[in-house]
Amino acid sequence: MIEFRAVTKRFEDGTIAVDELDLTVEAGTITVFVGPSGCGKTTSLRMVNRMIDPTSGTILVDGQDVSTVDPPTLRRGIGYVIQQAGLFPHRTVLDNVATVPLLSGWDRRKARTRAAELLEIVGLDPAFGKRYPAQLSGGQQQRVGVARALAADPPVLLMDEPFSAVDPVVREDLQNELLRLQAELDKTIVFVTHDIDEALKLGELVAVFRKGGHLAQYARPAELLSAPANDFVASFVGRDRGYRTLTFLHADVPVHPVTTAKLGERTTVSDWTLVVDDENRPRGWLSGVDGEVEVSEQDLISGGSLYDGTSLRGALDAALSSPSALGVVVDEAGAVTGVVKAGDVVEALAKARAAGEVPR
Amino acid sequence: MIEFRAVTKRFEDGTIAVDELDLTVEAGTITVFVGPSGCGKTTSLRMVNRMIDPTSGTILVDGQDVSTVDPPTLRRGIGYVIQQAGLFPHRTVLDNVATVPLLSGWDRRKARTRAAELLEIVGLDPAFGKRYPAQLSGGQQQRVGVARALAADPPVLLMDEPFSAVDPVVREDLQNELLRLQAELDKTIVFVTHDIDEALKLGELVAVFRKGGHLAQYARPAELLSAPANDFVASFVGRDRGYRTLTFLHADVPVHPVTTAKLGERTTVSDWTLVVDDENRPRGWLSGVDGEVEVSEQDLISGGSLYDGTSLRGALDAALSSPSALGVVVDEAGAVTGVVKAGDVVEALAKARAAGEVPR
Amino acid sequence: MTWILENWERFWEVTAVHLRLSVVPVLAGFALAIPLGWWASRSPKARAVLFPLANVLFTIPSIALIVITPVLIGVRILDEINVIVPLVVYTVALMVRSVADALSAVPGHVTAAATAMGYRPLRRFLTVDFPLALPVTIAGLRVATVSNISMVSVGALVGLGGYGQLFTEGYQTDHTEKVLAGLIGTVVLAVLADGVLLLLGRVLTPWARVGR
Amino acid sequence: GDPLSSGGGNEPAPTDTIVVGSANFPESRLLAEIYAEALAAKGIKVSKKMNIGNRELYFKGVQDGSIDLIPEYTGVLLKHVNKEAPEVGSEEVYAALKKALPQGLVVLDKAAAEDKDAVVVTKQVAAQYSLKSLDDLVPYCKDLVFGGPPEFQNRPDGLPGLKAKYNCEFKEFKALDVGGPVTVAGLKDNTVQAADLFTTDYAIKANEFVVLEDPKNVFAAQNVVPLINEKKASQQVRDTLNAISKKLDTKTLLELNQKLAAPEKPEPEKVAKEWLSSAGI
Amino acid sequence: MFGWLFDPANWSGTTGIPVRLLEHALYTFATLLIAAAIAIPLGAFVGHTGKGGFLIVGLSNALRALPTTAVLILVVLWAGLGDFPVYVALVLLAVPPIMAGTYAGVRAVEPVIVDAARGVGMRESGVLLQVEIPNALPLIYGGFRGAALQVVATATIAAYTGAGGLGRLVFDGLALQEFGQMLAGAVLVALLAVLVDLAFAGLQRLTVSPGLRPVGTGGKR
Ligand SMILES: Nc1ncnc2c1ncn2[C@@H]1O[C@H](COP(=O)(O)OP(=O)(O)OP(=O)(O)O)[C@@H](O)[C@H]1O
Ligand SMILES: Nc1ncnc2c1ncn2[C@@H]1O[C@H](COP(=O)(O)OP(=O)(O)OP(=O)(O)O)[C@@H](O)[C@H]1O
Ligand SMILES: [Mg+2]
Ligand SMILES: [Mg+2]
Repeated sequence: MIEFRAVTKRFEDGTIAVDELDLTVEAGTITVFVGPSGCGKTTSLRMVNRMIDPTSGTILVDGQDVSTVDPPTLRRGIGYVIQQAGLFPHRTVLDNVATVPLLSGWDRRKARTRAAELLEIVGLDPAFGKRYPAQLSGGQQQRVGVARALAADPPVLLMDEPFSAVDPVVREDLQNELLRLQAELDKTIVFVTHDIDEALKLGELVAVFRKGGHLAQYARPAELLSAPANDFVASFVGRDRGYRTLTFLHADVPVHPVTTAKLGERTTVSDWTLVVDDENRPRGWLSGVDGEVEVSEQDLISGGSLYDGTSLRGALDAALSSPSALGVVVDEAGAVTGVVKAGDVVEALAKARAAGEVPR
Repeated sequence: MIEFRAVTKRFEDGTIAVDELDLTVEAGTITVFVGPSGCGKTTSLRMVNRMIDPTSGTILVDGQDVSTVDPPTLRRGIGYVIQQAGLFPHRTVLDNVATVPLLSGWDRRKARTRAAELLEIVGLDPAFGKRYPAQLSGGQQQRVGVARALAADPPVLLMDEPFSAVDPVVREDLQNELLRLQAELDKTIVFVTHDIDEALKLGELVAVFRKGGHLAQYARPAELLSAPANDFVASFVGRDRGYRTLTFLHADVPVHPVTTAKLGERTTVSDWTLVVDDENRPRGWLSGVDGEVEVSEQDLISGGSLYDGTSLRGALDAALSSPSALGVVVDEAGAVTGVVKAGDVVEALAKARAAGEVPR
Repeated sequence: MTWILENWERFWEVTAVHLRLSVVPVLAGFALAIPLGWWASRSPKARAVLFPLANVLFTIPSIALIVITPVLIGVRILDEINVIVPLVVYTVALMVRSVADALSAVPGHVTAAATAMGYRPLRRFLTVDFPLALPVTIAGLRVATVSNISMVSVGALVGLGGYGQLFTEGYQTDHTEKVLAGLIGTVVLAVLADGVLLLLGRVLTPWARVGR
Repeated sequence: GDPLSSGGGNEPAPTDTIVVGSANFPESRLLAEIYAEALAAKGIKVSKKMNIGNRELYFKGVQDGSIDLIPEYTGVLLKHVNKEAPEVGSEEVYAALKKALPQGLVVLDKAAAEDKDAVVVTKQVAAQYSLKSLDDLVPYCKDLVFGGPPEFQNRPDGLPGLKAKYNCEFKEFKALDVGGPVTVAGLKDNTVQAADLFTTDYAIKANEFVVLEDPKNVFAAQNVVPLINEKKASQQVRDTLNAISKKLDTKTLLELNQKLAAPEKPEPEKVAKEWLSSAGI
Repeated sequence: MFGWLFDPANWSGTTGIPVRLLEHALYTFATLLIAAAIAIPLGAFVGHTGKGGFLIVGLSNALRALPTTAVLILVVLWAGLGDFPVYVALVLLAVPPIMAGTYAGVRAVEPVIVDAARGVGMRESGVLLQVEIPNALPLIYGGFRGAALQVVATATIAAYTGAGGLGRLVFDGLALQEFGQMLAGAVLVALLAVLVDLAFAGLQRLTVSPGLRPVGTGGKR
C-alpha cells in the first residue's frame, strides 16, 4: 500500500508540480496516474522511490515513511520501469535483468538463473538473454524493462509511461501481458500514462491529474466514464463514454437461438442463417436466397465481431457489426451458442442502471 | 492523381519492401496508407518523390512518369512532411517555411510573405516566424512542417507519420486541422500512419498494407469496418468495428420531445426531467423526486454526452451515456431540441442496412 | 630506412624509451582526467574553470615546463620525471574535455534507471556511467595518446625523448636519414598505439557495435 | 627569478659510476664519447647521458649530480658562471674559470684544442668585399645581415664586442642556432651574409666558407676542458682525462669532426674508439 | 617576469613585444586559413558521402603523430630557411583537428534533417552547403578552436629557424638566461591563445544559428 499524505512538490524555479496530493494506492492493485503533459504524474511517481523528495507532506510505503529509509536501499525494494525502458546499453539482456539482485548481494549464478526465469515470465525466449538491448525491438525492450523491475520480486512496481514508445499493436500486447502478470504476481503497481484508453484498460483505480498537480478525480474506470467529476475529466475521458462504460458491465443479455447450417450441406434458407464449420465455429451469414441451396463458401456474407460473454460492450458490438444485426455468441472453444440483439443490450443497460449497477 | 503500376521495390539486401503494388490515389482526396511496422508504407510513399527509386514498375503523378523527371525538380513540386517534422534547426520558422519557394527561385520578400501567410493557414501566430524550431512544442513543429510542405502550393502532398510524435490530445487537434485544410485547399494527399484510428478518421480511401509490401485492402473506411477483406484486415482494424461503423452513417433517428425545467424554477417532477439554463442548454437530469420541487444545482445528475446530429455513433453514445437512457440532442447553439433513444439507433442501423447503405 | 636496418639496436633502444615516455604520461594523465572530467560534467562552474585552464596549460611551451617542473616538485633537472610531468599536464589538458563530454552524453534515462534501481553514486559511476562513456572517452584517448607520442620528442632537450634524440642528432649532423628514421618511428608507433586503442575500445564496448 | 638557481632534489648516482654527459652538438658528443670510452677502458664504471639540449640544463645537471662529467669549452663556461668575466686569452680564461666555478665542480687540464667563435662569410661575399679579417668587414657591416645564436646579441664577445672593438654594427641580426645547420643554411641561401660559426666546424671547409681573422681578439679562448664533479674526480679519472687533453689539439679535432661529417655518418662512439686506439690511450 | 614585461624598452622597435605578437598572430592566422582551406572541404566531403570515414579518422590521427619539430627540421634541411618550413609544420598540425571536427560535425547532422533537405528538393550541393555545414558548425568550430590553440602554442617553434613570433622571447630568453623574458614569452603565448579562442568564440556566436543553441521554451527534462 502506498499513501500520499498532503504531498506537495515545488521545484526550485517555483513550479508547483504536485499540490497537496492525498491518495492511497491499494496493495495488490494497478493504479493508473493519467493526465495531460506536465501535470505532475512523473513527479508524483518519483517521490515514491525518492528520486525526488517532496517539499512537504509524507509518503508511506506499506506503512513506513519513505523519508526515513536510505534511498538506494528503498529503491532496491521498489521496481521502476521507465519510458524507453532505460536499459543499460552496455549489458546483455540477462545482465540487465540481473542488475538489482546483484546489487542486493545475490551471487552471480543465482541472479542469472532468476533473470532467465523472468525473461520467460515476461514472454521472452531465454535465447534473447545474450543479446544487447540495441538488438531488440522496442516491444522486446519494454518486456526486458519490466523483467528487470521484477527481478528482486519487489512488492511495489512504479511504471512511468512504459509503453509509450511502441506502436499500437505491440502496445496492446504489452498491456495484456501486464494484466496477466499482475493477476499472477499480485504486485502493487503505479502506472503512469497520458493515454486515457490505456488508463481505463489497466487501472483498477485511475487518478486523473490536471495541470498544476491537482488530483481531478480518483475513481474506478467505469465511474470516470459514467460520472466524470467535472468538465475537465469529462473532456479528458473523451467521446464514446457511454459506449465504453459498457466495458465494465457484465449484466446478462438474453441469448437467442439461431438457425445454423454446415458448409457444403443442402439446406432451406428463409431468413438469416448462420453458416458454421464442422466444429460449429461461425464462418459467415447466408441470406437473400430462397428455397433449398447448397451452402458454399462464395455465398457467405462475412464480417461481424464475436461475443464471448465478457462485457456488454462486446455484445453490443457483435450485434452492431453483424450483417444480420444478430451478434454471434461463442464459447471458449469458439463454437456458436446463440445470438444477441442490440436492443437486448440496451435493455440490459437500462436494467443495470435501474439496479444502481452503473456508477454515477 | 497518383498511380502506382505494378511497382516493386527490392532493397540491396534482398528485402522486398513493396510487392507489385497497383493503386490509384484520386486527385483532391486524402488517401491513407496504414499497416504494421515494416510493411512498406514509407517505401511506397518515398517512391512517389523519388527519394527511393522502384526496382520495377511505374509511378505516374498527374499522368507523368516520375522516373523521367529530375528528382530535385520533382520534389519541389511535391510537398513532403516527415515524422518529427524534420525542420531545419538552424533556420527560423519563417525561413523553414520559405525553403521551397526560395529553392524555386522566388525572391526573398515574396517567399517570406508567402511563408507568413502559411503560418496563419496552419493556425500559428505569425510571431512564431522569428523563433527557431527548438523553441516550439512538438505540435507546433508539426504545423510548421505542414506549412513548409505547402509553401510552393504543390498539388500533391506526401505525409509520413507526421503526427506520431505528439501526444493524443494535440494529435487530435492536428488531425482536425488537416481535415479543415484539405477542405479548403483541395490537395491530393497521401498520408502514412500505423494508427488505424487515424487512418479511419482522415482517409477518404484507406490502403491497408501487410508485411512484405502487399496491399491487403484498399477501400473506404466504412467498408474496412463492415466488410474487412480478410482476417488480417479485420484484426488490424480491431475491435468495436460495429460501433465504429456508425461513424459513417448519417441516417435519421427520431428525435423525441423531452420534459425540461429551468434551474431555480419550481416544477412537478414525475419521471426524468432535463434541466436547462436560460439559453435552453442542458445542465443535467432530475429524477427520483416526486411532487413539486425547486430545481437546484445539487439535485442534478450530470453526465452523458450530447448528440449534435452528425452520425449514428454520436446518437448511440449520447443515449448510452445518459443517466436517463435518453440522449440529449442539441443544435448548433447548444440548445436542447429533444432526445434520442438507443433502440431507435439500432432500428435506424437495421433500416440503413436493409437499404444497402452499410457497405459489405 | 636503411639507417633503421643498419642501426637496429640503437633504433630499438630509442623506441623503448619513447614508448615508456609516452605510455606513462598517458596512463597518469588519463587517471587524473577522469575525476576532473567527471567534475566538469556535473558542474557548469567546474567547466567554466577547468576548460580555459586546460587551454592555457596546453599553450605553455614544453621547454618552460621542463625548466619549471624540477623547481616545483623537487626532482633533478635531467630526471625522466621532468619530461613525464609536462606530458601528464598536456594529457590532462587534452583529456578533461573528452571525459566531460563523454560523461555528459550518457543518456539521462539510463542513469535515472540506475539510480532508481538503487545504485549508490560511486558504483553507478564505475559500472554504468563510465562504461557508457567509454566509446567517446576512447576516441579522446586515441587523440591524446597519439599527440603524446609526438610530443615525447621534446624530452630530447634533456637528453631523453626517444626518437627526439634521433631528430637532434640527425639535425646536428645534417643527417636526414636519421631524422626520417625518427619520424617514421614516431608515426608507426602512433599508428600502432592508435590501432591498439581502437581494438581495445572494440573489445571493451561490444555493445556499441551491435544493432542499428 | 631564475628557476635554475634554486636547488632541486639531490640524489647523486651510485658513487662508483661516472655519468658522462654531452651537449647536443656533434663535437661535444664525440668528446664525451672519448672520455667515456677511455674511462671505461680503465675499468671505471661509466654511463652516458648524451645530447642535453643546452648549457642551462646540463650545467644544472652537473650541479645536481644528474651527470658527473661533460666536455666543456673554457670561454663559454666562464661566461656561464660569470657573465661579466673580461678575460679573453687562453691562460687567463682558464685561470679565471678555475676560480669562478661553484663549490664541488672542477675542470681538469685544458686541451690545446680550441673551438672558438668566428665570424664566417661565404666565398662569394668574401670575394665581393675582399674580406680577410674583421677589419676589412667594418665598412660593410651596416649593409650585411648577421646570423648567430640568440645569445650572440648580448654576449660581451658577441655583437657588443664587435661594436666596441671594431665599431661594426650590422644592418640586422637574425637569431639562428648555435653554430648549427640552420646557421649554415642561412649562409648558404644568403639569408645572412655573415655568421657566427665555430672554428672546428667541418661545414666551414665543406662549404668553402671564409673565416675572418680576429686581430683585436673579440672572441675569447675556447679550449676543450672536462668539467667534472669533484667527488668523482679520483686520481685515476684525472690521469685518464688529462692524458686525453694532452693529445687533443685543434687539428685533431678538425679531423675528427670531418670524420663525423662523412657521408656514411658514423656513430660518434666508433670514431671515439678509433681515435683512442690510434692515440694509444 | 613582470619587470621584463612592463619595461617600456621591450615594447618598441622591430623586436618589441607588439611586433612579436603581431608576427605570432600572423603565423597563426595564415596557418589556420590554409589548413581550413584543405581540411574543411575534405572533412565535409567525406562526411557527406559517408565513404572513407575510417580513413579520415585514421589519417588525422597519423598526422597528429608527426612531431612538429621534426617536420620543421626536415623541411629546413630540404628547402632551406624561411617561413615555408614553419607553415608546412604548422599546417600539418592544424589540419587533423579541423578535418576531424568537420567530418564529425557533418556526420552528426541528424539523418531526418538531411532527408528533409532532399525531400524539399535540394540538390546535393545544397544539402551540403545549406543544411549539413550550417548544422555542423558547432563541431567545426570545436575542431577549429582546438587547432587554433595548438597553432598558437606551437608557432613558438618558428623562432627555431630564426623567424619571429613570440617564440623569439622564449628561445632568446632561454639562451640569454633571461628567465623573465622567457616567462613573459610563455605568458604572452597563453594570453594570445586565450584571446584567439575568445575571438573565435565570438565569431562562433555570430555565425552559428541561434537555433542550434541548447535553448527552448519547453525546456528539456
Ligand atoms: N527538475 C525540475 N525543475 C523544475 N520544474 C520541473 C522539474 N521537473 C519537472 N518540472 C515541472 O513540473 C511539472 C510536472 O512535471 P512532470 O514531469 O511530473 O509532468 P508529467 O505529468 O510527468 O508530464 P509528461 O506527461 O510530459 O511526462 C511540469 O510543469 C514540469 O515542467
Ligand atoms: N534502405 C533499406 N535497405 C534494406 N531494407 C530496407 C531499407 N529501408 C527499408 N527497408 C526494409 O523494408 C521494409 C519496409 O520498410 P518501410 O520503412 O517502408 O516500412 P514502414 O511500413 O514505413 O514501417 P514503419 O511503420 O516502421 O515506418 C522493412 O522490412 C524495412 O526493414
Ligand atoms: Mg512524465
Ligand atoms: Mg515508415
